[in-house]
Amino acid sequence: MKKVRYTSIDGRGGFYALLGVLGLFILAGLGAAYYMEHNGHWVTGMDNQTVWGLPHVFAVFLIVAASGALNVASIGTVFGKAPYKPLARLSAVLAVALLVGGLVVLLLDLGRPDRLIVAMTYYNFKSIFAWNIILYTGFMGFVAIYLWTMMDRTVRKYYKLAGFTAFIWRLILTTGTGSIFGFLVGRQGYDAAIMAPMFVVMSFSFGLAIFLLVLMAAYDWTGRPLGEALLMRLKNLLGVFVAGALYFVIVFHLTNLYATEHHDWEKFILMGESVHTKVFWLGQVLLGSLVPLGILYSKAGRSRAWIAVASALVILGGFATMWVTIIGGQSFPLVLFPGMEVVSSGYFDDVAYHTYSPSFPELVLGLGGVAVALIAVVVAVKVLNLLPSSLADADVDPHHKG
Amino acid sequence: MKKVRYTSIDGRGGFYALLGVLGLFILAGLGAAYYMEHNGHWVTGMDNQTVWGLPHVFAVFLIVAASGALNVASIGTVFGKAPYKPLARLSAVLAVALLVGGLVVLLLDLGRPDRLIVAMTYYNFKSIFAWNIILYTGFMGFVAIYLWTMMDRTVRKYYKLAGFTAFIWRLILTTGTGSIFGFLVGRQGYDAAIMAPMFVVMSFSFGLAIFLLVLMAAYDWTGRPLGEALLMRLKNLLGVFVAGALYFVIVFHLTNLYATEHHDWEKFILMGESVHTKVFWLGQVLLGSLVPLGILYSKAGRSRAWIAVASALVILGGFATMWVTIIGGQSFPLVLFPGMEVVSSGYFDDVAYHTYSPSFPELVLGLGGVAVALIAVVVAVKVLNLLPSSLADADVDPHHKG
Amino acid sequence: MSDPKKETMDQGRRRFLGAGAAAAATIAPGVTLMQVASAKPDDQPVSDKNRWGLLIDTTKCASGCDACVQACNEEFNLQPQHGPRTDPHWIRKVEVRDTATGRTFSLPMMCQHCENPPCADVCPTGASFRRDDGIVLVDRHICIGCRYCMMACPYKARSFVHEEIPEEDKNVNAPRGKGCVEACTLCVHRVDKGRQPACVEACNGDGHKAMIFGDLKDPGSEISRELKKYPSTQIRADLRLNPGVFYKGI
Amino acid sequence: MSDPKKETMDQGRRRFLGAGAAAAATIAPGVTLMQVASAKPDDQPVSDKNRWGLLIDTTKCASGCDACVQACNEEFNLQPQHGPRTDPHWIRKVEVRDTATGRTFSLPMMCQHCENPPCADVCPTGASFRRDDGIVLVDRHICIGCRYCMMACPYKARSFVHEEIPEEDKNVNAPRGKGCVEACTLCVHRVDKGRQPACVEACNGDGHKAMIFGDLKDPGSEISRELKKYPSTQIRADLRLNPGVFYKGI
Repeated sequence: MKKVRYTSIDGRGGFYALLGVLGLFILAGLGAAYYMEHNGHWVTGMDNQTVWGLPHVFAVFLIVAASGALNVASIGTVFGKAPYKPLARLSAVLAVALLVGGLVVLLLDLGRPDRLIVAMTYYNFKSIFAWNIILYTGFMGFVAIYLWTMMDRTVRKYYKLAGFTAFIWRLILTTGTGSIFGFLVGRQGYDAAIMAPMFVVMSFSFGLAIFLLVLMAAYDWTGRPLGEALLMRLKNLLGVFVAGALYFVIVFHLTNLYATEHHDWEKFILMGESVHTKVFWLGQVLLGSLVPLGILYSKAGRSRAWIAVASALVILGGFATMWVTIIGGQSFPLVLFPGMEVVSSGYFDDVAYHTYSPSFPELVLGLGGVAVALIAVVVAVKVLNLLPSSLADADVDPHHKG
Repeated sequence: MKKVRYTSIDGRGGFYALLGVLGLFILAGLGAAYYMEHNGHWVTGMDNQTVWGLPHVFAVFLIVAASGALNVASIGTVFGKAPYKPLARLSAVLAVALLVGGLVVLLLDLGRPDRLIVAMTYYNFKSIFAWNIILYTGFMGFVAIYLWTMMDRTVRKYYKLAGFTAFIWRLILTTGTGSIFGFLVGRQGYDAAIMAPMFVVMSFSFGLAIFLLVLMAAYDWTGRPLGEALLMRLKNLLGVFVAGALYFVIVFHLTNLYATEHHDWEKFILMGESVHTKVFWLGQVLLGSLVPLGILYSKAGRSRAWIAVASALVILGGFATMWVTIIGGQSFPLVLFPGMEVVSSGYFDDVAYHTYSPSFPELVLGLGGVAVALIAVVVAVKVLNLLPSSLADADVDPHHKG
Repeated sequence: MSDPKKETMDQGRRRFLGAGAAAAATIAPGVTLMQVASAKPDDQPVSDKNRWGLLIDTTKCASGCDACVQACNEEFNLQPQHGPRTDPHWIRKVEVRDTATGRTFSLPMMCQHCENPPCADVCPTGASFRRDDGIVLVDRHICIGCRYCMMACPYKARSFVHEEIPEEDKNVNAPRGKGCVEACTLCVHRVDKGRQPACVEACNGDGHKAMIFGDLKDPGSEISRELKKYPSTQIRADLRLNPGVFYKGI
Repeated sequence: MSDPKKETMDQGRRRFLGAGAAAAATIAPGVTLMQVASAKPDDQPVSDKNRWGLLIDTTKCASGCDACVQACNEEFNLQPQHGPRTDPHWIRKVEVRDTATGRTFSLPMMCQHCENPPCADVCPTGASFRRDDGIVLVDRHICIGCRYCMMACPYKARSFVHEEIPEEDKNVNAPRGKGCVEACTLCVHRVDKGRQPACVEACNGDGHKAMIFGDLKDPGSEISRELKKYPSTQIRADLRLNPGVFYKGI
């Protein structure tokens, strides 16, 4: 294996145009947040039945994908796979960028974002949410250190340790994110220990899909070589992760289907009239899982364009998954009286399901978070030596037969 | 890579002595089964509170380990890792042998083992148990075909397909085994979707530990070379699997600890006075997980003797896990009246927990099942060309630097 | 392959008596005419037009009284053999204390004859099944004794026959056999003759009158009218199994 | 870092009246002496010697009557603004039908003041908390409006303040503010003065007398004696949250 040379990208016109577009999205997102905060959340699609709306779909997706984006680095460092090592810097930066994007959305969607300092100083240690604040902060710190050990020869001896710590931390972090939902005892769609490992596997899938798209875009746009064998490795890995996530989804629903107490909930999600049923089957299962699997494991999987399509579909499926999990989970009314029906209620206990239509500002805020993540990556590859000048197969894999 | 040459082992005196000892265990097991069937189950430690006893602990452990033992073959075939390919034949044979051993115990512990034909002809397709009968039968069939494609050049073209089918089938099989418990809605210790993937990861761990011991014993006793690098790969993989299983155990208990409704159950398992608390902490967590992890990832992990110790501990931990899951799960009384206490009962509803002391015949039956599995492997390596004449690193790994 | 459920139902059907409601009334003292009227006429097949159920009033069920348990043991000749841990228990008395309020009450527990019985869901051979009229039974001829139903039942309502049943203890009211699982049959042999279950009869005969048997699908039956009028509870209602046994005063 | 819980409790303590039980009796018509006697004497600090709770008799709660809801809205000046989906609802009326028995009943739902409140478990800052005397509150000064408590509450008892509260609607009985979560306080401002919650007062004043307020830890209080004597239910008892609100006749 030749020594890998990392260089920053050239800042041509396209680069600044990209910065500009992303900047506009960020500005729009800030404006949307201000609008919602100023008026109060009644101007959004949210209400007292659906208290977490589209911004949470974006935020949780980005946070889950963040820890998954670090996997490429972890496979190199923790599991010692040489071909992944040159990708580690981009992987680490992308992970932090996605996390920041998600957290910005989460913060700006709070009822009182001005009380960030309260959230940082008052801790209820029984709250998995409070733990997550620590986990997010720690993730950024540990990944930054990890990146430092990759880039600075003087601290190279801590590289393994930093990589291992970041890997363990990211597993705990996504376990914490999944547990936000898994720990909710009162709702039919949550309250399941499987949510934590399911989110971990989903993070593998979403994070790698984003990484693949960013990697292909960066190498295509900067005209750097990107090896076929490396790409095949990554797309095969994506297939395994997508199948793994689908496995957890199947187990989750099958187990619910076995328990009579969950039949109403499953009927609502799997066979209901609400939009969530369509999003589940078309978005999460078909477009988000089966079609990408078909692409990745067929001959189409050898084409870069099709790998990009599969990655984009996995990301789409990720949003669908978060939609069904977060919005769908809230749409199903609380079961106050098992075995009985609420005939009438002063507060929507008697509906088949709660509806939620996202408002435009919520969408803009969510997209703003995506833009924050992307702009961070774009700036980072410009100012830091993150990308290997070449990812041609002969340059990354000691065993590659040219 | 040189071409791998598979040869059967020589049948010296030690071979027949081993056969004899295992045969005695099998005879004793059959005798124990006859004794229990003839007298009725009241002569065992089981009762109407603990209806699945030590035989189930053995049976479920063997069945779970069976599918895990196939993993070594799957890694070679499905994930294309060359160094694992020479191990595939032994892996497949061990998988079938363990399954047969487990099924024998399960069958002989039935109330009416004479009705095996009923179990094979009457199916309730809503029963995960009925599904498992199909899954077990199919597993043996698919693995046999898989083995055939490995050993017969004329059907070599179906090797990939057979390996992939067997891999998917084994995942479904262990999902089914875990779901036997996960689907039990009425008991505090079960009723959780996470049981299925937890059993899958545990199967990786138990199966590989048994494989490692069998491999090392076979190559040591027959004086064949077994490469250091190969062994390091396998022991590192074992470490990952043990850590993975521990992760699921932690998530399972943490989620329960968050839900007030599960506090009594968690208190019983984690801090109770029953034997299950000791078996959990000492057997499952300490000896079965932490100590092996310590061995495998420390300098001791480079020694064959210590790898053997770690593998043996993982197996011990596996039995502890099955004990806590199966016996512990039944020990905790059913919650008939949430929030109320049963003051007195005509049928043990008022106890803190149900006790169970295995009888000697139950132990003998369980060991008989282990002997069935082992004798099948021993005979197979004698009559079939299963073991490569050399597993020296240079012979198995194309990239190995001598 | 013959359908085991059908067989068992046919057996039940074949075993009816020529005499109808009047005969039942004389056999079962303390049974009101209303209750008898709600039982299945003998010449009708088992159908989902009925759902047999029980309503148990815990405020009338006397602590310490086990007349229902005695009657059940007698009806099916359930004899103690090697100790309570393995002896059959088709019905048992339970005393409960509400820890939040300090209130205590007493009740009999038995098979709750769920509409969605987990025992039948998990049974690999279909030996555990639910008759069209809601009675949950074990077909002892195809039970392989795997005991998965006992793992699945949330009420510990089932017993495994741990030992040989002496010839003299064998009973025509329900076939029983070593190595199989058994449970309360809601006295299906009586119900099919238009009679009350033995436990209900005993509770009435005893003067407590804490148990009402009847057809949950007949709006005019005493049990339906009581259920509609007064609050009642199904045990572990959160599992949504919709048991056919209801309790008042829990 | 000061302890927010302590602060709120101190505020509660400071707000007591000089007059005791007698004052409460005149303020709250229809309240019996027994009930007043069970309320906290004004000069005692909040302690875990009391646990305040409610007993709601659904057989007395009239379908269609929403006196309790009206009283609550008035007490806290909860004004409708942009529609029911986002308006605050601290208490609501619910009509329920038991699908198994056909029985119907009516009841008010509000914060159930759990002993193990999931809202407080999940709250990242500790803004949601349970006072020593069992009342579950939101400290609006450290609530960041994350709404995780609303995800966690099994009773949908909480409201998010979706809009600015007009100056003229602001109320001394509980501080409220845009972007924070709020819920039934069990009228802690009244309880701390030895009075009854507004909903209870209204229900009694209305003549239905379906609600009893009192100290669950005082065995002599009316609520404790009723609970010990008659069957009652906690909603979603299976979650083991041990709510302080009990219902009769569910």
